[in-house]
Amino acid sequence: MKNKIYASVDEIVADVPDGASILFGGFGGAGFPNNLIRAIARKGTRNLTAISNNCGSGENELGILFKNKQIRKVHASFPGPTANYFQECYAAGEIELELMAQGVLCERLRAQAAGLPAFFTTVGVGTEVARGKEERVIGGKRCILETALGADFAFVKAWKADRIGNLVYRKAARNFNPLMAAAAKTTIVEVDEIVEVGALDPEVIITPSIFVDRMVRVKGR
Amino acid sequence: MKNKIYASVDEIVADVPDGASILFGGFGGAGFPNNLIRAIARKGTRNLTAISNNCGSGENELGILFKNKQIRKVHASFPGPTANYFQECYAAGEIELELMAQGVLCERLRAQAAGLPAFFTTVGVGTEVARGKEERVIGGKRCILETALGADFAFVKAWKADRIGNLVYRKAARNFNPLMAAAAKTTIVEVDEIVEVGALDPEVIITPSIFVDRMVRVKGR
Amino acid sequence: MPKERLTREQIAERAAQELPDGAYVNLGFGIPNLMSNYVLADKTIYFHSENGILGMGPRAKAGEEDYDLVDAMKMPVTVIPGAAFFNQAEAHTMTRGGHLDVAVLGAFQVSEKGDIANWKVPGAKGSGGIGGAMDIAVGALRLIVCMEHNAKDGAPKVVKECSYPLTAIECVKTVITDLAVLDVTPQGLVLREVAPGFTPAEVQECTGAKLLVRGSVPEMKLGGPLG
Amino acid sequence: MPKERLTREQIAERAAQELPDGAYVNLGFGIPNLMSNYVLADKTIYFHSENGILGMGPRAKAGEEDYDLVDAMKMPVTVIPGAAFFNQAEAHTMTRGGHLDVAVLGAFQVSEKGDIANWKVPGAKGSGGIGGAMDIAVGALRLIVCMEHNAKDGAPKVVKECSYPLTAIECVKTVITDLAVLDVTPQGLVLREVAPGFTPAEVQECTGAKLLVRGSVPEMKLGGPLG
Repeated sequence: MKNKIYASVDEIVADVPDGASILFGGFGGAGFPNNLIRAIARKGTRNLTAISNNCGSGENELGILFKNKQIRKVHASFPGPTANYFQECYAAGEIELELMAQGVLCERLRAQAAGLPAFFTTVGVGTEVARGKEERVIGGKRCILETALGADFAFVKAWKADRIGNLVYRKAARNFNPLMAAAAKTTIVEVDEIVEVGALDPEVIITPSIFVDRMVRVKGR
Repeated sequence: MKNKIYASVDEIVADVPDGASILFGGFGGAGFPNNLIRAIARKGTRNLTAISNNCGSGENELGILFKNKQIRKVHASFPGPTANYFQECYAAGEIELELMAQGVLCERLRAQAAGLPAFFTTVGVGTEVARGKEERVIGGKRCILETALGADFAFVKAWKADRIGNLVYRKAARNFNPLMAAAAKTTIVEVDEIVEVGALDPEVIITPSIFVDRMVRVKGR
Repeated sequence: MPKERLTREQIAERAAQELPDGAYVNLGFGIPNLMSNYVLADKTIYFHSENGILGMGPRAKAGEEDYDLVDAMKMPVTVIPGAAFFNQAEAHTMTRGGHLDVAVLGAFQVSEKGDIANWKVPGAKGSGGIGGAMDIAVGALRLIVCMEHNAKDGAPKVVKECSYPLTAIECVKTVITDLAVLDVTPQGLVLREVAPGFTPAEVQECTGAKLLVRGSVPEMKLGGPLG
Repeated sequence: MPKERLTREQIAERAAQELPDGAYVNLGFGIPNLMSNYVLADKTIYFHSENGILGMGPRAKAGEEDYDLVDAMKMPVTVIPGAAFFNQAEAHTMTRGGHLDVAVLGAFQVSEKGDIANWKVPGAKGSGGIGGAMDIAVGALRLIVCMEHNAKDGAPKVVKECSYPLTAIECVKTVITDLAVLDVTPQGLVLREVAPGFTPAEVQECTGAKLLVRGSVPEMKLGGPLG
């Protein structure tokens, strides 16, 4: 059977090409795939499109990739005031940014995962984010049309995986990770612990193995 | 604090009025809120709109409500060849039926739960169910527009609840229940066991208490 | 000895050969449901059920049934190590979203463009029912249809255009019948294999659409557990 | 003695009185985030965080921080018995889908129609950021805004039309400031309460929209834990 387990973070991202789009899990410092991010930083992959709620904090999280000028385009909800490397690139006009509501980001990812090309939402109606978007009234409510958003890769941080790729997360480190795991062509997971098949209760698995392509065990955040 | 726990199934459905719309959890014999259904049968509530994947098997599950002529309109995916009371009513023209793909039923419920008035899907394109629906090409794919579907009440079968209404289900009896719990104005749950608050691990709760309005402990399927 | 078409079991056996090791697979009603008996022991297949199971095992033994653990046909089943339970919307995220490696459905008709009709017989009594077939047909990365090559009255079930109500359009990749293995290609239906003893011409005669024959067409190889 | 406007803590205290026992509540950045300190002991409130927590408790004590358990402001928090974790899409199913009984946000401006502007200062440097505010504002069953009545330069923040970039339209139900409690009604802004010592006329003078005064307007009642 196909082995999904890789020996190192450098190996697991070795084929991520320049120009790739990547979904990055994580929110508010929890659940970021920091080891995978640092591997991409070492590898020096360029012209990346990043989909992530935040844009790093100093060199942490996505910060190092902005510092290294590896990211060209960003879809985010809250880049963040401490994302100084992102803000520098943005101010210099080096980065294309699509800003969207956090729940809209979630739903666009889920729409991609679930094979739904587009949806109408009341969120954003009458605001800047509605500019250029189709608007209509459905059931008496003004709505705008949003489209699915996926990527070539997802970088996911999980707590435990079994050897076939079933995942569980820890507390609020779950956040975007299960959504992104399901919305990419190739899903790459860094995980604290890999257990035997059957060691995870089928009732508590959050990301079933069907969504996971590759895993690597890491130590430390 | 508001008490969500009722003493009997008859009390918990006492205010369900004639003409109400009800979401019924359950699939393939598992996870049907049979005790709540029988309470509605005893109460004799009429002109109901039922949203359910199946339409009963003999007198079981929704069957008794069709036998009693309590249901006027149905939104279903697979009424089923053993749903003889439904089929009799349907043949007699006593029931209005909207048939849809199972995954579309799921998504329409979820859209209601998530406050998304409508979505585009590739499912049903070129088939009978596309009739009269808006069609367009998105990202090179032909899609049709489907709208959110909710109801006044959801009748849900869970395995364990804590006293504030966090729910877990058992194996494949989960099915539509979590979707329906989140898509109704008033969610009524029959449950095998009610445990103290804190007895359920926050990591394994499937339906958080915010979606649950009323619960009753039942014995037997 | 008159040539014999494959049995339903043999169609299932041949179809099971199409499942790659480690694949995530949904099997529909009818012949597809027999396939799990023919998966060779050196393969692990993760069977998906649209009611919220990944990693279904065999049917439950008599006396060991758990009626909270049923498949999409209401039959009590088991799970294998590594299984997961989830809600029905997530089950269809897997079908519709392009996550199933293979789905296998039965059908009344398949057209040369890969349209499938499998949910409703024209003029049949009753409400009919769609179930998960539309979602599965549209979303599976590879959709295989298993069916008899001809209806009981002899009418071809592989046709130029479906006359039965459609389940989904342009989605079938391969058709496995009691006479042939056919691949749907942009050029049309390619005859990949024939049932033992049958010729391409004989298969064409039983088919309602033009079959493309590229070189010599091998016979299906059978002889698995029940062969 | 000169009349004093409410402190930020006192605005939070007054706002906490609006939370009914058993309510599911999201508190935004700024003044709203102070409210949990003022919930009376006889009430249970289930605090929601858009990163996937229901049943948040107080901030974690020093030395007991768990950086996998943070709130939407990145601060380590705790959970109360009955808490649940879920993914971010489900967290926003709760916000957008009309499941939160109350949400409380800070704002730069609120209009008399209930429009809210709270995510971007016109002309500010940097990318700005939306976060969860748009989803929460649109979806909460009852949206309360807590803010100072006037900006630092004295400009009214309760206005006829927002001049700041909007977060959402026609969604604010109540505004609680250091001068007043206002309800957004189809007829316009109703002055429900004034800060102790202030008159309706004085509040009107500090407000950029017409306030409706129905009978005598009581003073806010304060004096909670920090009162």
